[in-house]
Amino acid sequence: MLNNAFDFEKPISELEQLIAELRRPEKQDEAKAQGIDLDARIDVLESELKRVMKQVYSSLSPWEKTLMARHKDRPYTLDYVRLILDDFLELSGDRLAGNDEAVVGGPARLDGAPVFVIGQQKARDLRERQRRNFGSAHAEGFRKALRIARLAEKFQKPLILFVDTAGAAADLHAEEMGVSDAIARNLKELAVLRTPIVVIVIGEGGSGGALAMAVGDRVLMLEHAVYSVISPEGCASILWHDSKRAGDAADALKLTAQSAKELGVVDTVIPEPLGGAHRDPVATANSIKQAVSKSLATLAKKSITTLLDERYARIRKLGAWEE
Amino acid sequence: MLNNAFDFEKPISELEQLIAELRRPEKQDEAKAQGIDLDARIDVLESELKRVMKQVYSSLSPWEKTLMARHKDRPYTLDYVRLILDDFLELSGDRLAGNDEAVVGGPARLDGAPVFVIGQQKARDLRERQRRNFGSAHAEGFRKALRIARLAEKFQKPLILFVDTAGAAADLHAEEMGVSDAIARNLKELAVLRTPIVVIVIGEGGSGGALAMAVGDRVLMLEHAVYSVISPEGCASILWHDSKRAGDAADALKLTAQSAKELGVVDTVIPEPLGGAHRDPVATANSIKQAVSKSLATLAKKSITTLLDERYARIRKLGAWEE
Amino acid sequence: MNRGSWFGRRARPSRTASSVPEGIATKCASCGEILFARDFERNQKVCHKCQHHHRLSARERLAMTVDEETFVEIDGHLRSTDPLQFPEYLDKRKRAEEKTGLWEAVLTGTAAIEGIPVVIGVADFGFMGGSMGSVVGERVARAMEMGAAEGMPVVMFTASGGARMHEGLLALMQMAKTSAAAARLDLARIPYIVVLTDPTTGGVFASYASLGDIALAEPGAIIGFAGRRVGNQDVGTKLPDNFQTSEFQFEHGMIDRIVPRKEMRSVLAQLLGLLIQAVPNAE
Amino acid sequence: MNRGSWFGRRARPSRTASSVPEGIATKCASCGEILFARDFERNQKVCHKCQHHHRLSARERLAMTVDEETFVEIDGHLRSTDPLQFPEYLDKRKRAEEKTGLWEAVLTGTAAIEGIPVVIGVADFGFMGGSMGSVVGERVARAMEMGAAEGMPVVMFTASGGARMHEGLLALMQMAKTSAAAARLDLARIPYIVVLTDPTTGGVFASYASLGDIALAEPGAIIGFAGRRVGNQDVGTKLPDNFQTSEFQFEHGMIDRIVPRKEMRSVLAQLLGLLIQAVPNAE
Ligand SMILES: [Zn+2]
Ligand SMILES: [Zn+2]
Repeated sequence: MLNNAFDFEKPISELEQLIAELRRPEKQDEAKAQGIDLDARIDVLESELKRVMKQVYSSLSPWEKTLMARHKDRPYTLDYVRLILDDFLELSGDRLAGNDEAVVGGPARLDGAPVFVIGQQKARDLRERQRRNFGSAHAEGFRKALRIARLAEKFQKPLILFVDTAGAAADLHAEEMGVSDAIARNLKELAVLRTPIVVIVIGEGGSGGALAMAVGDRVLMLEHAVYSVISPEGCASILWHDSKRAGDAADALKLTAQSAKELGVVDTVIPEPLGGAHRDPVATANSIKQAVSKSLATLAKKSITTLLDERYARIRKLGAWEE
Repeated sequence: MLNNAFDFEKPISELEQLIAELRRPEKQDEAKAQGIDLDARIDVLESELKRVMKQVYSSLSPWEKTLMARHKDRPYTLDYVRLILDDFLELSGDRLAGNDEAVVGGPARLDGAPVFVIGQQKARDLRERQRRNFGSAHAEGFRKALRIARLAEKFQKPLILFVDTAGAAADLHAEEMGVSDAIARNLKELAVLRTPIVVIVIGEGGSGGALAMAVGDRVLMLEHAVYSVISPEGCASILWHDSKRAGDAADALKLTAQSAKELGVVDTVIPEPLGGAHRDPVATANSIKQAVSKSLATLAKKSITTLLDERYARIRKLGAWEE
Repeated sequence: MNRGSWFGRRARPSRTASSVPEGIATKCASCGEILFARDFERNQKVCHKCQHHHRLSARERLAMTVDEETFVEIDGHLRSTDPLQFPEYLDKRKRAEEKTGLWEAVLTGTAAIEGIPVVIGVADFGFMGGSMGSVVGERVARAMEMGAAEGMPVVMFTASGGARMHEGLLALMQMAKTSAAAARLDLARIPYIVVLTDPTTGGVFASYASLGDIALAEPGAIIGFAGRRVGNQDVGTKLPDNFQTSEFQFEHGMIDRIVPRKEMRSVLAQLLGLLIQAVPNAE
Repeated sequence: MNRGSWFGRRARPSRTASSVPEGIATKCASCGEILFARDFERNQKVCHKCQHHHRLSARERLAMTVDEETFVEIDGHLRSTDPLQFPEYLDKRKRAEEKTGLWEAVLTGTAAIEGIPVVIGVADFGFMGGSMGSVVGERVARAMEMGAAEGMPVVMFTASGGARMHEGLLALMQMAKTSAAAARLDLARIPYIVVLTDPTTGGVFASYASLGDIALAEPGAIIGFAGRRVGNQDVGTKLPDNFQTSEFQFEHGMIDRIVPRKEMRSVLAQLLGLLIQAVPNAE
């Protein structure tokens, strides 16, 4: 059953409610008494539901994808870490000034093999959301990420990066602690970090704050995740001085996984279960795990020199221009 | 003439006052009128002055040296930078959180050849002393020093470190920003920094705060500078619960340049002009310059591998133990 | 890298060398002082009264920074496309081209500063707010690659509102591209000097503008991540008066020196001279 | 390094295994709870009521950390001298030796933690406040050099008031020595794990104790640079309640995890297992 349904999911939740209604014991008893074949009707409705769902979720608009990517039931980094990895041991602190809980990371095992994982971490309940600043990292968070990335390099373990943020923190403290410098430093250091890096955009890939933890050898992206230079709301305010036209801006920004793949920013779009990752986190996690394992297996065969040359070439070709 | 004379300098300042008195025009006229050979008397007094000075300054007690090292007219890092180097361009900031003015540094030229210089900076007037926290660096200062040291490494220029601090800052902000981590990081990184490093202890070498900028291939020390694990006052309070016994503690701590050389911590003691560096900053600067140039010339001939091996061996052998 | 055919080509002169036509006065954008064009130009567009450093076009900046006749544009042939078919993008770019006489928001090339050969990049805020799209990113990256390949120091004058929205994700990726190029430049031990000018914000400040070995800035320039407007929206936070200026960033350790415009050229020359000289301790 | 003759030697047992003789109770140093010796020992000297982690001797720490019978002391033959002929130093050291059954404030050796071979160092605060003189510095440095030479991870349990005043400048130099050894250990890519225990301050916190790849700490330990007394002297500064504790340092990014004593061994084993496994991407 669908919790927190969006407008575009109304036909789905109506069908789901109908089916649930028909499945109630009283309804079943009633039908039996009247000799009606309720199961057949439910079957019909269920195949209709499947049809509608396929139709709705395969033709989500960019704005609808944005809503999906921000869905509060959508699995977050630590959900996937728990589902995909074993033995995760969270590390903390930037060894400079603080411990930013908008970023989590540490060593873990993927099918027995040690890796390092780092991700941006949103949260559901209000207190945890505040503690994690809604997944928007300050300089301390980006610097923690870089510290852990360097441990991966030192110990020659592959690095997995989960991206899920509306963007970097943009408050006074962020500016005081040099959030721009921290983002830039990550972009620079990840580009030459001497270990394989696989990035997965799992939810919101918001601007520089997302990119600061999204430089790697392979960039994967969930089917309904978004990745954008600016939020649709921000874009709409700048373009039309009307943040309510976020839907139009989302169209213009081409922020879907499918567009990101066409633009060469993303290598692989990982399909989500029908209805989105939050409908089946375990299945989603399995898909991610398979894609990550496959990428790492390919990358493990490369020498560091080849790896870094290809990583550089991958970044270097991004963009559109005429010579 | 002696300004801000210490107790042990009283015989000197009395003689100096006497000589000054005899040199007054009225005295000269008076003597001439009376046919007295004042010049001869002045000559006698001056040679006596020289004798007394030699005696006093060659037999300073450790506590007297401590006072000399802290003398407010004693030249500070930037004084020597101005006197020894050309083209100094001060750099600022740790690229993390702040710009600590207790530490100064940047590129400059020594006899035309580019070098980098970093030092702890005390100050004379009250406002500047506050701005520079009396030469006691916070984490930001040590991190600025490391940033500049890494520029020296990147551009393969030798590094000159001036040490002059009562110790690292030990307040709430220092603790919040990880001053211990910053000191430790400098000790670690300077030990393997891939460029020649010459250290000069010019005034107070106070504990870990001094050491954090005193790791190098050669450690030079001015004749009346001090270098100690703890301030004499701090030591006296711990040992005898009486900070007024600082003199006894200074004796016990063996904190003079001469002792530091005997202990193998310092390679060369640079003589100061009679009466101390502040009596003739230019002459002191010249002595420092000669010693630094000589050290750098020797170090420049070594391969980086030899340099680092010898630097490590130099640090490794420090200490006293029986096997 | 193949840049043979255009390498020696001279860039065409700027169509609008100055916003103050000869013989006419303008008002200081900061203090309102009447500034006579000739004085204003002579004073490098710095207000003689309040020292406000007015924005410069890329051409103006080059003219007062590099040795006469030494600038040779590289990669001037690169042209933006409209990969997202973004609303109004082509129109806006056309207007920017006409206004600035440039094809893009940054000029890159080789030049000499007091005789020292450098690769130089100069942003032009007049061209769509100096925003970084594919061509800006590509030019900056190629300039850095040239510096690394030829062993020439790289100097970048920045002025930008950030990544160019109209190129979407591809604009964002220029942050990664320029930073990756900066990483390689760093590994090659080539000096990289950034000069932050008014304004440098967003994705440019959060990428190649923050990666200089040395960071200089003009006084009073707006320099920050999110722009003051965004910062101001924080609930209950009192912002310092100098929030997101050169001076604020200097206090917070992000800038080496704030250098008045009239000293910039000589400071750059001094710095370059100190960083490039012969190696005293080779491997 | 020549450590042949003493390498295989077993260290003598501690003379004072516990401050609470069998069968007698003691009071919790934090909450005053009466703690019966057997329970207290079984609970690893953690108060069952307030969870206060009481200090341990080096021998106690080893016993609850490494696999039984695996600890083999190295460099146990090193003896301090009195290079400064410092007042009362020899007497103090003699008393410390008698009290702790140790020759110095740190024990180093090889051992296994859940089967994983490590080089381990354990400080003993009971020996002159865990202060670092020449022998402590030398032992720590040699332990790290052994880790680098043998490819064994290094684990250091710290507890110290800082550098040992009585050895003057030579004590200070142990900060440089241990840090230089940590630098070489790092370059050799060997895991270096620090466990900060109560108290770790001064020159030890400002050298090898801060240089771990991973920093763990026991809860509620005093950890800081200058000691709370010094910090308190600041004029007009209100210190946070948890100033200079594990929790304060964790908040300020200096510690990876605060690990209760009863979990320390398994966390160490898990961590070591994650860091030492085979290399996936060789050059
Ligand atoms: Zn003005
Ligand atoms: Zn208790």
